[in-house]
Amino acid sequence: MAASEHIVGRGIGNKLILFSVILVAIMWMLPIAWTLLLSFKPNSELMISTASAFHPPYTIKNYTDIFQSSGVFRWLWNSAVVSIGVTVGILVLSSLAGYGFARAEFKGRDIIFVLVLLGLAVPEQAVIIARHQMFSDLKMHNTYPAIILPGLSSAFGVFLMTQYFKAIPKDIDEAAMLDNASRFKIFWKVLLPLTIPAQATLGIFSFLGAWNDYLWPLISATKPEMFTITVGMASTQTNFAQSEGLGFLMAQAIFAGLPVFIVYLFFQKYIVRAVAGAAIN
Amino acid sequence: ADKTEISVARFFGACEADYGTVTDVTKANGECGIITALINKFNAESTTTVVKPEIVEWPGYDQLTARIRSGEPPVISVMHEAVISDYSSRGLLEPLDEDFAKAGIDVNDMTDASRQGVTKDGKIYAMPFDTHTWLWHINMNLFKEAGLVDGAGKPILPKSTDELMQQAQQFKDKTGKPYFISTLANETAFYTRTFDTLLYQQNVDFFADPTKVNFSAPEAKNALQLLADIFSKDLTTKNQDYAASVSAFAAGEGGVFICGTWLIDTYDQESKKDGALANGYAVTAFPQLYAGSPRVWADGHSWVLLKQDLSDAQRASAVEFMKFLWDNNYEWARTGHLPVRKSIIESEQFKNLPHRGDIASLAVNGTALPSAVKRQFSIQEIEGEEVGSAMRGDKPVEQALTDAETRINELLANAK
Amino acid sequence: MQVSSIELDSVSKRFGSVEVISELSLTIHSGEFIAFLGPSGCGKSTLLRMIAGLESVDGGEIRIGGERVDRLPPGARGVAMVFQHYALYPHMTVFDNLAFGLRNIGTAEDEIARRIEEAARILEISHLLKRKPGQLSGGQRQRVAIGRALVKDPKAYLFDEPLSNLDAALRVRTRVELARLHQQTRATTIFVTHDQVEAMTLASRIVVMNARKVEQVGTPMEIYGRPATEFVARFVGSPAMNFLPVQVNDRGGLASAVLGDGSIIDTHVPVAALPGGDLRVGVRAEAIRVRPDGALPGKVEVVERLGDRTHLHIRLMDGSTLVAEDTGISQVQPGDAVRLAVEGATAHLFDAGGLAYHARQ
Amino acid sequence: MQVSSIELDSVSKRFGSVEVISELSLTIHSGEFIAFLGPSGCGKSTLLRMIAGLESVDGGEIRIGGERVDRLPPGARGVAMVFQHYALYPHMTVFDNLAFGLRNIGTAEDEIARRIEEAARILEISHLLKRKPGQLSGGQRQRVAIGRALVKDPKAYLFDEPLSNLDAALRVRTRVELARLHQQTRATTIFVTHDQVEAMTLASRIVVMNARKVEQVGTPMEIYGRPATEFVARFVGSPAMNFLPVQVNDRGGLASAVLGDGSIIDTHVPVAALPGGDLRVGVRAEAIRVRPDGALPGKVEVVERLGDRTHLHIRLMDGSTLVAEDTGISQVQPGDAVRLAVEGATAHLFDAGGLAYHARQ
Amino acid sequence: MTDATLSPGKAVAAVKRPTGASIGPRWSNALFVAPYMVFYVVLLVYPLFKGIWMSMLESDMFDDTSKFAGLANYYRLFNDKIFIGTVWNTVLFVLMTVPVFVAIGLLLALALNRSDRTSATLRAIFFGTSVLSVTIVTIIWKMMYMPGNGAIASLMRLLGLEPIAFITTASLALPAVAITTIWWIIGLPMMLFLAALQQIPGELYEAAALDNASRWRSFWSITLPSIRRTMLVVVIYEIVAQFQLFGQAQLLTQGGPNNASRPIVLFIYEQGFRSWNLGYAAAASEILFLIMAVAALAQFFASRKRVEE
Ligand SMILES: Nc1ncnc2c1ncn2[C@@H]1O[C@H](COP(=O)(O)OP(=O)(O)OP(=O)(O)O)[C@@H](O)[C@H]1O
Ligand SMILES: Nc1ncnc2c1ncn2[C@@H]1O[C@H](COP(=O)(O)OP(=O)(O)OP(=O)(O)O)[C@@H](O)[C@H]1O
Ligand SMILES: [Mg+2]
Ligand SMILES: [Mg+2]
Repeated sequence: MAASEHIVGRGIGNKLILFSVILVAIMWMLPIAWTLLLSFKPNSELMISTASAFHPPYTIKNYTDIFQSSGVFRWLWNSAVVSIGVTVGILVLSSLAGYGFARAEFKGRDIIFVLVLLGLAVPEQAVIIARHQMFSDLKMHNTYPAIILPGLSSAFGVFLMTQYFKAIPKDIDEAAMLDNASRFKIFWKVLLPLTIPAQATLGIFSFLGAWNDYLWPLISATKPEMFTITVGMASTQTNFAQSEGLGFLMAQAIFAGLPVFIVYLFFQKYIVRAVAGAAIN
Repeated sequence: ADKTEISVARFFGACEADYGTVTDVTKANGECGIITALINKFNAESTTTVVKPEIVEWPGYDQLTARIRSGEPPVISVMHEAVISDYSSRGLLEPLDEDFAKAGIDVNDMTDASRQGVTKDGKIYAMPFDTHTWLWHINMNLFKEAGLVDGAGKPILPKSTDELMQQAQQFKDKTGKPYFISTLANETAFYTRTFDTLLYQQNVDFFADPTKVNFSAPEAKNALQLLADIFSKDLTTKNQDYAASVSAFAAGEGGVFICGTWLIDTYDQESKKDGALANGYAVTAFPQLYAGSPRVWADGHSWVLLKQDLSDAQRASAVEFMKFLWDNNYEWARTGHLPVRKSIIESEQFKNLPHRGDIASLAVNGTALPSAVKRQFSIQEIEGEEVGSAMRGDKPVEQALTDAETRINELLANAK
Repeated sequence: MQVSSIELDSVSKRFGSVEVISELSLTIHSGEFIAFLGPSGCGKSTLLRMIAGLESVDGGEIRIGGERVDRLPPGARGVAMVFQHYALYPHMTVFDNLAFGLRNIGTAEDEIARRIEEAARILEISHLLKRKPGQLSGGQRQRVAIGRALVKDPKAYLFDEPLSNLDAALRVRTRVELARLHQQTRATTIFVTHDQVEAMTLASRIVVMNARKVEQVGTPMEIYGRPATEFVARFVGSPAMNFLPVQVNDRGGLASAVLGDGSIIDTHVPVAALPGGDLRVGVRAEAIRVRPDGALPGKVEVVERLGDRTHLHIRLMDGSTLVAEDTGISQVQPGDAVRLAVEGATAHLFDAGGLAYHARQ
Repeated sequence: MQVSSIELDSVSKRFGSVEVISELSLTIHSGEFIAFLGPSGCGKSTLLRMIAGLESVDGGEIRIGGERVDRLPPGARGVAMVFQHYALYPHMTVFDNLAFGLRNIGTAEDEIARRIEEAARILEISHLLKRKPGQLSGGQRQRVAIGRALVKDPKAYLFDEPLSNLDAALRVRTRVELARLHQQTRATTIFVTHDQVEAMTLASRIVVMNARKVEQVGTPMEIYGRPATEFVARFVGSPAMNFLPVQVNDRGGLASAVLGDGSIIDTHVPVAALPGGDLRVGVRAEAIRVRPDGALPGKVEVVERLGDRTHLHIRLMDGSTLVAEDTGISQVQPGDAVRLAVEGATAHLFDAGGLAYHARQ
Repeated sequence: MTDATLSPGKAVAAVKRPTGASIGPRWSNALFVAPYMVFYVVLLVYPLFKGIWMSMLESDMFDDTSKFAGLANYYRLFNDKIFIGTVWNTVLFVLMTVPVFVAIGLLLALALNRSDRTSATLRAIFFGTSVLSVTIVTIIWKMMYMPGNGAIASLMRLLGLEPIAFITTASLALPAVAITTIWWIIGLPMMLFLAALQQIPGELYEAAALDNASRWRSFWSITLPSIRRTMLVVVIYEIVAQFQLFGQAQLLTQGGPNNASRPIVLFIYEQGFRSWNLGYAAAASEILFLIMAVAALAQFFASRKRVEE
């Protein structure tokens, strides 16, 4: 407990707790360590037994193979396009709508806002069949828009941004009104720059959500060249791959997990803040 | 000139890393290697067509469905013969009789099983690629240890269920290892295929009415009980998924691996190396345990042309590719699958492949469900689930059979 | 400079069913420094914001410089406002903060630069123009906020508790600066505060508000010296005025107040003006001194030493308490029995309704 | 009642590499009301929390009632603390808040009830015992927080700015109540504040802190009347003391200070004690009066009317400014030229290092 | 958008210079929410109603003729042992995971609610797995669970124990999916609890320390009551999230063995894309939606209660 850190007489207890958590954390990392270890083993050895993972020979062939062959690059690219598309889209729409719901009055606004909030209760799976039919009828599957657009209907971002805009002191808008700024100018020049922390939060959530989305891309992106990394990795997890190319599969998993993990390490501070912020709302 | 590009969806795994540039098919091994090399070869040789392979998850029908619905199916897809009718009956596949005639694919050269497999409502809807069946991979080194090898160096195999139990027990006593290695985990193929085989052997016609399954025969109970006994008496490895069982056999963890034709080549290669299978690999048709028939479960891979707005050039290219595969059917048979051309089965070249003599009978005895039965994949899935739960003792045998019946019949009742 | 008068003509405002301003009329002359003083929630900010156009007006009229403005958007009214929390644009530099409003009305950049330079010079923030608000101290932000108003050359300045965010020392300094600024510009200014010291020290006239209405409008000395009501008397001045119930006798036309214990305070309030009913005398602490010859006996309960003065909390014989003032070097201790002399000349009388009666001027 | 003395013996504290308390020694007598006074960040809270056991001590010793406590956990030290934000347990009723500490040491329930009843009576919160803190006003919470300390019958009370969260009026009232409470209980009390008025009015002795050290320890009148350093002189008293650079002449053993314009202030500071180098005279506003015969000419810039007094901000001939006091009914206007009389008896002299020199007592 | 389209310009005529925004409602303000509303209506509201309509049809994915069937699909669902099984599995899964998310999440948060570097690193470790996608997580855990060659099996053999066959034993498959899920996203509840803990004023703990409260007492009397609301949020959020179990089950166990780990969403997916029973799948979706809506409603009321408190 942060608060009791200084309190006299609590030191030893704190150390004990920390020590046990370190033990748990080591256990937590075991699966990844195991995967990493396997990824450096030749496939043929693993076909007989994974016990060989604990002794040489080790090889980086599994990784170099990725560069030669697999669709992983294309899938990573697709994931990047989709995730960025979703993120940008959500940021634009949610910022505009959040400002609207928080600050720009019009008749019926509050009712519409409640209706949007109800949308938070609709799980994607509940509309996935109908959505798939819609995009089929429009012949839009296997395109970036098809993978991106459904993500933009999420009410979460609007909710978050509305809360955030509401939390900005109203006197800033009022000062801008007295400064003769128009509605859009107040939004664009005065308030939007203040929401950058919220944009970061929402952006991170949206990006991770889109990057890791599975069900929708699974049924919408059915051409291998349109697979996202998530779907692509799923397509390689077959029995055949496990029996004959285990090391390669592990290398692919590590490799595919790397970009977003690096993003995570880079933005960790913001991500943590984002989650914490979400908790308080 | 520009070549016409056609997309070909297939499973069999990805192995561009090893075979990405191999065009000499004879240098390739295994399903993945051979199909990859075949396509490379085609692309290298064809002057008019480029095949763009699209590797999908096995069996990939969920995504194929979604893809057809999205209006952008691949031009050609690999498809199990068991599921062709589901697609053909909805007009999702192109009939190919005329194309084959034009291209010079002689349908009369097709084996009976494969020809039946791709013919629905009197039309041919696919180019058959192989027949694969259920058989026994045998670790001769362990068999020897268990005293189950005869003077001719052939494995001693059971001829009845009693013999089976007895020999399996003997094996276990002698080697300390289970007789069977089976894929009991994570997929249902083992259960369905083995159970079907045992029913065929007893001449049970459980799909007399293609809209209703019937497992009420006592023979069905016998067969299922046999599986349950094998399990409960620890005569098989347990809890292994496909990958685990494949490697378990290679590592010599049991005597018999009940699996498919496609592993023959893989294990044959293995037997040439040091290890548990060194000089000790044999393969045999599923031994006849009942006094009925030697029939055995079978299915086949085939290539279908999906209905869509195809240009003439594309269609021609598609047929050109199919013809190429037809011509190279022997190469595919090297995986262990049975060829679909009589001429190849009879050829010396094929017969000279390792172990092929031992399994030649399968080309005749391989049996599929009647093609009028819809939703065969789903049926097999349900059947496997129920058989599996009975075999593992999660459910009483009779309960499992009635459950399977109701579930399958309910499925068929709602299937269009 | 374009200074204007501001007239409120029976202005009303309700939030939902609650009326917060009711038929309020007030005229603010051109160049005046007016303070709205009152307790929290009495409607000061609301009234100010109505003038600025940040709240709609439910009834009545507002005129600035004679022009009716209550239907105009805030930007069109030509007033500038300084907010309690400054409301600086946090992501803009100080220069851009000052320039924003001018740019919005299309002022030429060189004119903007000129005006900002001038304002920055007056407010001594020239060296801060490149910083962002986050890099400024509270007092500096305060000045920037004022600067933002200054550059617009508005018809009137509106301040909503601009000092309440500053620490005590800075508040005092800024108060002095504001006074100086107003002396220089002579701009019409409305200043909202609930701190009577601020109102007293800054305003030329104070509007004391309570609940939905105006209690008194007057100069600081009128408010302090001749509070119109008990509310004003209690609200203005620290410590608060002492109130004691009294009987009144006529002593040569002036009221002589008799306390509960019989001691007498000779006020200068004309007896003729007084109504019947209960009356209380109101006396400020500085008019009550400890004297050996004082008429009023009491017991010291608490001694508050402020350095230059000492406040004595004294319990009278009848149990009521009052606060008297003594010098900084007072020797009085808690528990001492003392006698108090009350200066009757500055005493006021209040009737049951809280209305005040003062000595003739 | 178990009141104890508190001794700090060259106590030190560092946060990381920053030393916030350095070798500080102090003795607080049993029953004293001590205020720690100083600007924000000077280490007042840290010192208080070290006494309470909420911060560890890096060096030195703390003794309460003679027993060394600096290794004991907070609960074992027998002190009670009232926090700035009250730190009431929000989900417990007032009763349970008061009972929590007693229950933790296994006090019998009837004894707990008795003590709480007693404390509630003293603090007039008997009717609130069933409420939760969220349902109380600021002042009521304040009293509950004090009650929580009271029921424990501690060896000493520690208050960390307990009034700073209250509004002005309530602050004044609570101040008086605290004083009354201490008069009743006579418990050893340490009171942290940065408000000099609070410190002056409440404490029997004040510890003025600055940076990591104690500037002066003394009674309020010593601190106000004889500040040990320039820091104390500036920090205590409002408006702040006026400082003017002077030359000093000897006038019968006492220092006669000559201002820049030649006018003279006759201080009572013995000249013998003074060091060489630059000196400044320090005079409080109330010692500077407007008089027609005053020696010091100046021009009034700002007039601040406080009702009972008026502060005049005056610019002297040499450009320096000072604040003088006038009566509440002062007629002085901004811009007036005035002459000021400085009362030399209460003037102090300060050397270049900020050390003060006072009149002989 | 230019300024002109959005500023009402009512009083422009009266004053020469352009004026800014005014207070009060304006139709033009609706332009801010319009873009989002288009997506919302087209991609969420419309499919929702279309789904409800589809659930009342008997329709096949590739059959253009679908006929109205009323509530037949629902009737069939309630008699479908597999579907009931999936509902039960999903509920079981929720029961297995949510308490663990709360308990472990809170424990970790309590232990790591400190400001030193070690704690920051540990927080990063526990949260780090959450950024991996479900496919990678399942690949990793398959390697843990693999009956013969998996890490757990190897480890148990090393300890001389008979390996537990997690994903292949009916009774253990769902727990295996649950363990994977917990490993994957324990970071989120941990972070939510951390945020809540940081909201608790440190003074409260200090007051308790002065009140002689033990660590344990402080936890029960201060920490727990103070994070009640977050606890509720976490519980409801996790219930909603875990009810939507799909990827882990599909990739790790394919719903098996013997349907023991088949969740509702997998059922929907398979009915739709394997069995082509669109109406039936849509009906199952609506049941899921109903369950979710109840949970969301609970959340709404829970958060409202807080406001009133
Ligand atoms: N937007 C609003 N909706 C409803 N009631 C409001 C609103 N704004 C203010 N009020 C109410 O109107 C009354 C007057 O508020 P106002 O802000 O004008 O008071 P104030 O005198 O400025 O107080 P303070 O000194 O606390 O700033 C208060 O009772 C307040 O609760
Ligand atoms: N936990 C801490 N870690 C690091 N520095 C701290 C910590 N607590 C206090 N400090 C620093 O120690 C110094 C003294 O802090 P302290 O809180 O004692 O000041 P204070 O006199 O009580 O001020 P205030 O009047 O603002 O409460 C400050 O500079 C502060 O920044
Ligand atoms: Mg206000
Ligand atoms: Mg402090």
